[in-house]
Amino acid sequence: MKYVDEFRNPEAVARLVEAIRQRAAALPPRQHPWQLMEICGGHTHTIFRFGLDQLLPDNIEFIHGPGCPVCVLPQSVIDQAVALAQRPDTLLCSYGDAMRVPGHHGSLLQARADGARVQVIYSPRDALDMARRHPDTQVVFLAIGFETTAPATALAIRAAAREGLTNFCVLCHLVLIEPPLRALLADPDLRIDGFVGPGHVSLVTGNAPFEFIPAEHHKPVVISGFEPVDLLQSVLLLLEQLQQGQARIEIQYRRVATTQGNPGARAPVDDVFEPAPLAEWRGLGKLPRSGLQLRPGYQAFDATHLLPDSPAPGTLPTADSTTEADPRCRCAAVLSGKLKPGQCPLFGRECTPDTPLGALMVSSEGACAAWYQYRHQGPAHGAH
Amino acid sequence: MKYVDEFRNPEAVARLVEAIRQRAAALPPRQHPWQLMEICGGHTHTIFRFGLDQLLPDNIEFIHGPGCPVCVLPQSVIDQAVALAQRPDTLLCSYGDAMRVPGHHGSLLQARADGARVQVIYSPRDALDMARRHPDTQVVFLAIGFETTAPATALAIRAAAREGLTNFCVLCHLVLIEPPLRALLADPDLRIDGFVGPGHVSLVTGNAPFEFIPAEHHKPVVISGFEPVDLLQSVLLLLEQLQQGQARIEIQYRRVATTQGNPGARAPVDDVFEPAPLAEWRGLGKLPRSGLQLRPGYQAFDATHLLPDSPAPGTLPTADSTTEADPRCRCAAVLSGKLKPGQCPLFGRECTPDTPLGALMVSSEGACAAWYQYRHQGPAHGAH
Amino acid sequence: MCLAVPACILSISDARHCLAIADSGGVQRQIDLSCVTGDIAAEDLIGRWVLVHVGVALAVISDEEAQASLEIWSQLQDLP
Amino acid sequence: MCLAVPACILSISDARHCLAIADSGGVQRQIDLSCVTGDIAAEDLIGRWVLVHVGVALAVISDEEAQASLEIWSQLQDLP
Amino acid sequence: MARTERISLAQGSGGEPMQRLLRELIWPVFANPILARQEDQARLAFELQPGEQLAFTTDSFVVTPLQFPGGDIGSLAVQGTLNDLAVGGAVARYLSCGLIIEEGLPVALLRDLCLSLAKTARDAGVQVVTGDTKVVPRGAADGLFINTSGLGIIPAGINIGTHRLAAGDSLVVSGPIGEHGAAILASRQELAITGDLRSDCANLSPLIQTLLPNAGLHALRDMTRGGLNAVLHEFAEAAGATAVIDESAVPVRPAVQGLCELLGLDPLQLACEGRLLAVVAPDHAEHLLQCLQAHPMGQGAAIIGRLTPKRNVPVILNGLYGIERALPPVSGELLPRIC
Amino acid sequence: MARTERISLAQGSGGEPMQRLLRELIWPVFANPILARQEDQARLAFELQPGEQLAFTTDSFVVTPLQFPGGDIGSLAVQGTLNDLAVGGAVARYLSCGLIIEEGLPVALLRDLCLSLAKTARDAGVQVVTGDTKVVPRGAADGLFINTSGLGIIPAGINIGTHRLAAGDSLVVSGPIGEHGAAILASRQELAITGDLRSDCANLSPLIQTLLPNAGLHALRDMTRGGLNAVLHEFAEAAGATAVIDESAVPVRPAVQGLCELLGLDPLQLACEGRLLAVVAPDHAEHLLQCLQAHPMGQGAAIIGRLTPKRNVPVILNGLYGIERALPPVSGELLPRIC
Ligand code: SF4
Ligand code: SF4
Ligand SMILES: [Mg+2]
Ligand SMILES: [Mg+2]
Ligand SMILES: [Mg+2]
Ligand SMILES: [Mg+2]
Ligand SMILES: [Mg+2]
Ligand SMILES: [Mg+2]
Ligand SMILES: [Mg+2]
Ligand SMILES: [Mg+2]
Ligand SMILES: [Mg+2]
Ligand SMILES: [Mg+2]
Repeated sequence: MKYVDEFRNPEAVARLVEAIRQRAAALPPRQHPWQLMEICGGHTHTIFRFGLDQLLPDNIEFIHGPGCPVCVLPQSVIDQAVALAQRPDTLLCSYGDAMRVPGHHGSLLQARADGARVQVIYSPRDALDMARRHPDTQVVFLAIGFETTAPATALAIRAAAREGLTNFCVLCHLVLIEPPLRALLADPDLRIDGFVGPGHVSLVTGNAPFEFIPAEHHKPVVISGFEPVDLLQSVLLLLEQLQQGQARIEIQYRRVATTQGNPGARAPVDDVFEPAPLAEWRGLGKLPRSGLQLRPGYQAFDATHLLPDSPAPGTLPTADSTTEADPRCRCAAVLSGKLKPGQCPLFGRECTPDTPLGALMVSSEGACAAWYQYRHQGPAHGAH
Repeated sequence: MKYVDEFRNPEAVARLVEAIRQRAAALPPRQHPWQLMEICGGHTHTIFRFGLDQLLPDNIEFIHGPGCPVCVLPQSVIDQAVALAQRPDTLLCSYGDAMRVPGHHGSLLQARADGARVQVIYSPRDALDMARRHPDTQVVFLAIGFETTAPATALAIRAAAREGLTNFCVLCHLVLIEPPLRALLADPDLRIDGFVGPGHVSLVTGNAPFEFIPAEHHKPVVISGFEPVDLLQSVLLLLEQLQQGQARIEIQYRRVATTQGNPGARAPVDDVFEPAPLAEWRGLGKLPRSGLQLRPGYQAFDATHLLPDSPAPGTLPTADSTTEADPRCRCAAVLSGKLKPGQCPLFGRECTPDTPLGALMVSSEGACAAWYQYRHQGPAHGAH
Repeated sequence: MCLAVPACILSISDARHCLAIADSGGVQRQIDLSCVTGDIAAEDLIGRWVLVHVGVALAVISDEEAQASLEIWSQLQDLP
Repeated sequence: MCLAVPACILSISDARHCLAIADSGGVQRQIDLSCVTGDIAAEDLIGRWVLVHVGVALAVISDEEAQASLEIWSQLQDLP
Repeated sequence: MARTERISLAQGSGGEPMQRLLRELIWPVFANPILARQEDQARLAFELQPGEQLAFTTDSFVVTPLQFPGGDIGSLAVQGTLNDLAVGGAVARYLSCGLIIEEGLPVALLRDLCLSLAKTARDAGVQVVTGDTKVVPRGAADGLFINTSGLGIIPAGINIGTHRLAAGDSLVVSGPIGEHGAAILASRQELAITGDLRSDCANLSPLIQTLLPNAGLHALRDMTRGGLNAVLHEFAEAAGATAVIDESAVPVRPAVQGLCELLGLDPLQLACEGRLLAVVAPDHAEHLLQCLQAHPMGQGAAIIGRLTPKRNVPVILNGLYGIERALPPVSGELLPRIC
Repeated sequence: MARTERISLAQGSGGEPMQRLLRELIWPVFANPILARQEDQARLAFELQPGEQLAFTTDSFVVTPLQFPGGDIGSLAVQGTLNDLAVGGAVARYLSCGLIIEEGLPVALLRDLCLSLAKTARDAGVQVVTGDTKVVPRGAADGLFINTSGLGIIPAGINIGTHRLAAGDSLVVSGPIGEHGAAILASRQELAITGDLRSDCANLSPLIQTLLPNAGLHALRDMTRGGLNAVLHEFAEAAGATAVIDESAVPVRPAVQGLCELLGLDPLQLACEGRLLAVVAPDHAEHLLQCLQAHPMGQGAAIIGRLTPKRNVPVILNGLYGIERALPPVSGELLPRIC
């Protein structure tokens, strides 16, 4: 596929790896490796799928960040989605990613097995089509995602408003990338040296959400594409900045991302949504102004009205929050690069992709899930 | 079964047949046989099932009357039921009998095969239970029947009103026995000599609907039970009256029927229903005051409100009436005893129980259907 | 029309709504007694036979009348 | 997060709602162009490549930048 | 979480959850060395002696409810297929088992039904040697459907079938009719009927083995959908004859008759799952009846009529009062009547 | 009335409407003298030579939609079962056919699907000798389910199976993978995807017949649910070995890859219905590959890896850049991803 195959070219990869090796060797020597956090789960996926971490020299290490909207989905949102799906007249539409995420009373997959109506869709527009085709069914779209995914949701809501569709609404858990990064970087023990920035968020937002990283924490950021060549180029660019003691935002993913982002994608979002005072994150707790909520003019599309104990309109669901299901969970330490997934006492034992206990085991993009699937299949095979 | 087996006793039947033979022989001689009309399809069923007509002497003949609520159901009511069943949120509950009756666009069975929601029930209470169990579904009960069946419908509607059930309503085609009998007897050519009265209507109504027969037409009526012994006793009683030139109402079915009927069964009907100005009958056309409609206080339970071109509240459905689907149909002549079913040119050819064209082929209680099933299986086997 | 079957009242299942369990030839179903409790209390119908149509008892069966009916034919042999 | 794929615009399927048919590696799906038609008319995107996420085109791919990106590694052999 | 453990679509995916379902539930239940090889096909070291024939049959079972008085879909799925082998004179040897499971079926129920299937097979001395398990989404099936196919051997010298039917033959049923159909109807929630109704479902092979030596035996059929009525029509048509039945000779249990009176149905149309109709030369009928009645499964057997030269209808009922009437074929779904 | 003629529940009742369905639609389509006897079981004058084994298999087919690019449920129901016989080295002879039809299925569609089934069987030289037809109410099935069971003969001397798998064996696929799964996914309305996607479904027997003479052939498997991934795990486990696959050697057509990129799926998990994995002694692998490539159905064949002595995981993928990673087993239903 164009713009894919070229960026997987083994020769390019080999040369980049060699360049990284040389550049890494030129870095000042120190005891622990240089840690680069890929913020986005998509990058984590590429790293594991192609084994990029194993191509890096010993003194360079990837740390897997919080940027997977599924991993950070709190149980309370799943609980609400399950409750809505169980309503007899309601069809809950969800991205496939959210189907396995466990709430307090099981996942959407389990709810469907128990009789709730749940439909996996690819695009918010597919949920809209469901509502159009089944006027007697209340269609609820479980809208999750970061800034990249918000425009599609906003466009669907605007289309529903334009058509006067009354049987379509949205259970909204759209979140923003900057607040969790700020929370992470506030940790005084954080050892991360540089950041691989999420290219698909950036092409919408531009550099804005990441500017505080060099500005306030003096760490470099490279906005990266998702193919191996992209990622390795980004690593190379980060190493260059580190070697030169620089800390600025660079864009590797220039074929789509710009400093300013895409205002055409932000416009529908700004029209339909406003920042929510608080949003809950699995593994991170509640973060102020970290989510989006429907503006007053779009309240009619808020699915929380259908819930029995509906919260005040316009607030993100926060009831009955548990940020971590199990106190032994070491997600926070893994997230901040202090522990490898396999070093969590639950890893591969109680916590597996089929029975995830922590946020990072939930989606195949989560650091622990990726580690489990590509490196191990359970503790019997040892920690590495 | 008690009150059933005794009344099928072969010895009793043999003695009754012999007594009838003797009594018939004593009747004044005449060219055509003495014709006794059993008003009720239930009697027709017993006659054919046990072959009672073949036990009668040659000068006594049964004529099969109009008393089958399914046979007389007009196509327009089926059309309405089908339209309601096709609504996505609606479940239509019907007695099994009405499932095969063809409307203009097929039967309820066909509608169900095409995707409409239809449930066969045994009692109106079962329809009510459906509404209770499925609060998100609009349950429509297709209420057909004569005076016998009206009380159960009335009780269900009263229960729904008491409980405040808003998802239960009734498509009502309850009809009365007297108007079609009056229409029949108004025919100056009618040759019928006496009537076997419908015991299960009578036990509700008492003698009232039949009093005009001896009074205005000087023909005897015997209210009869439904087992062979009942029917043959009734024939014997009719022959006695005929022999003696009498014409009065007698009750053979005294174990349940009385002159006054059951006021306890009429009370809920009077509470919920009132006579409708007009009702339509398949094969008989529109007859004044021949049906029941909901009283103003129970309008909320009228399913016709759900129909797109809902008629004025409280009128029986009469739109788009066709009293006979095919002009060649000879139902009227069969009903009045002028023709045997097999003499209709459509019988067993175009008109069969699977593809009924006339009213009398619709239900297994109809004269033509009974004739077809028990005597023939198509024209290939000849007319007898 | 109006298929109705004799059934023997076994018990009152819901006194408030006048519902009973009745047996017809070995099968049981809930039926509504409210049309036949004008002159007789529901409990007093236990053990009595009623005639049931679409789940509603429409008459209490008179055993005397039934026997009388059955006696007619036994007298018939004396017929002339 | 945010799986996005390059797709080539084949045709405009619904001009009023800014919908187009796009091809990704031989499979076609309807996508929404309304986020990328600020500077360019929908019809002018036919034959161009966009990046699609959950059915919405979020960026027009700059082929020049892509080529530039790819040239970096061919220059790498000259690296010290 | 006190969720009922339920079957998920994942368990039909071909992956690990499905392997686990097979390993933990399906294979242990059916345990035998042929199945244990986990190949795509059972490999049977079959031997056929000269004159022996292989009998092969299939049936899908779609009964609702899945468990009913007297049996369940698991036992029925074995009995029905064994009966289809047995009525051809075959000795059953091997079964296949294809499960189509609706997402959401409680795992405990599935296990019970599979155990019932396996036990019924074991009791009959047959092995389930090959199988298939599919899971379909909620609403795409009705709990569980089971297909079984059966393999058996028809010994040399056995020659029964519709080709041997002849006018004059006697018609014998092995017991009271309609009990499976009545039990199923009553079990359906919407009719809310209870009573002394039990399915007659049974493996007829042991009974049939006692009948095969009868030289006058012409044909056997288990009466399933459409009941006695359907088999009479099938046999009459195959023989080019008319079946004449003495209505009062047909055994019907009181509760079945009661249900039929209540709902306006005809017991002759109700399904059986453990009754057969035997057609036998008239001079061998008494002996066949005695054989049937001597067996626990045939105690209620009765001679109910005979095949006669073809008349104007295929089946005639001779009623209580000696009047003959046509018995029309079953014309569709069984619908309760109110009139 | 311009109604589409649709299947009604009456046609599953055992009565006249069902007889008519069988007489007018089912039997003519499958016409053969064994089925024409209309007994409850097929009677097969089977002969087994010494050393021959009988192969017996069953599969239910529940594919949605019923017709898809490249095939339909009817052709698939034959191909799937024939493939399960063929991978054991058997020559297929007879099929059973159990239909479970949802009330409301258009009769014309049912006829087309049955014709397709019958044609596929005829083209493969097998007869459908016994069958069963059930109709279930609307909402109790998903249009049509078909079960087929198959009978075949494994010639003397054929000995392939998982018992012969050994570390060192080469792994060979017969063509590009995942095409059936991709075509089915794309056909589903809710994803609204079109493209150059056709099911690979095919009867593999002719291809397999050309492979059986290869003395190094150890085992064959058609890759169905769970795709190549599932068969690799099954074989690795059965062999007590680890399968090591060269990721870039696995043939995947561009449109299948495109669909996978779009939906975040892995082609190794997508079902095939006309591809096989062959396991062969390494010194016979080249010859097997040539045999495959010489046959029209095996033109895209490729050696994709080998069995190695057991390592810490059952299946290892050797990636584009020479990095090994575990290939986890399919963990459930295929769900499209957005992240
Ligand atoms: S193994 Fe589970 S609990 Fe432990 S860090 Fe990973 S996701 Fe969290
Ligand atoms: S055969 Fe049909 S059309 Fe003729 S009289 Fe009878 S019901 Fe009417
Ligand atoms: Mg069979
Ligand atoms: Mg059978
Ligand atoms: Mg059978
Ligand atoms: Mg299988
Ligand atoms: Mg269901
Ligand atoms: Mg198989
Ligand atoms: Mg298979
Ligand atoms: Mg297979
Ligand atoms: Mg069958
Ligand atoms: Mg369906």
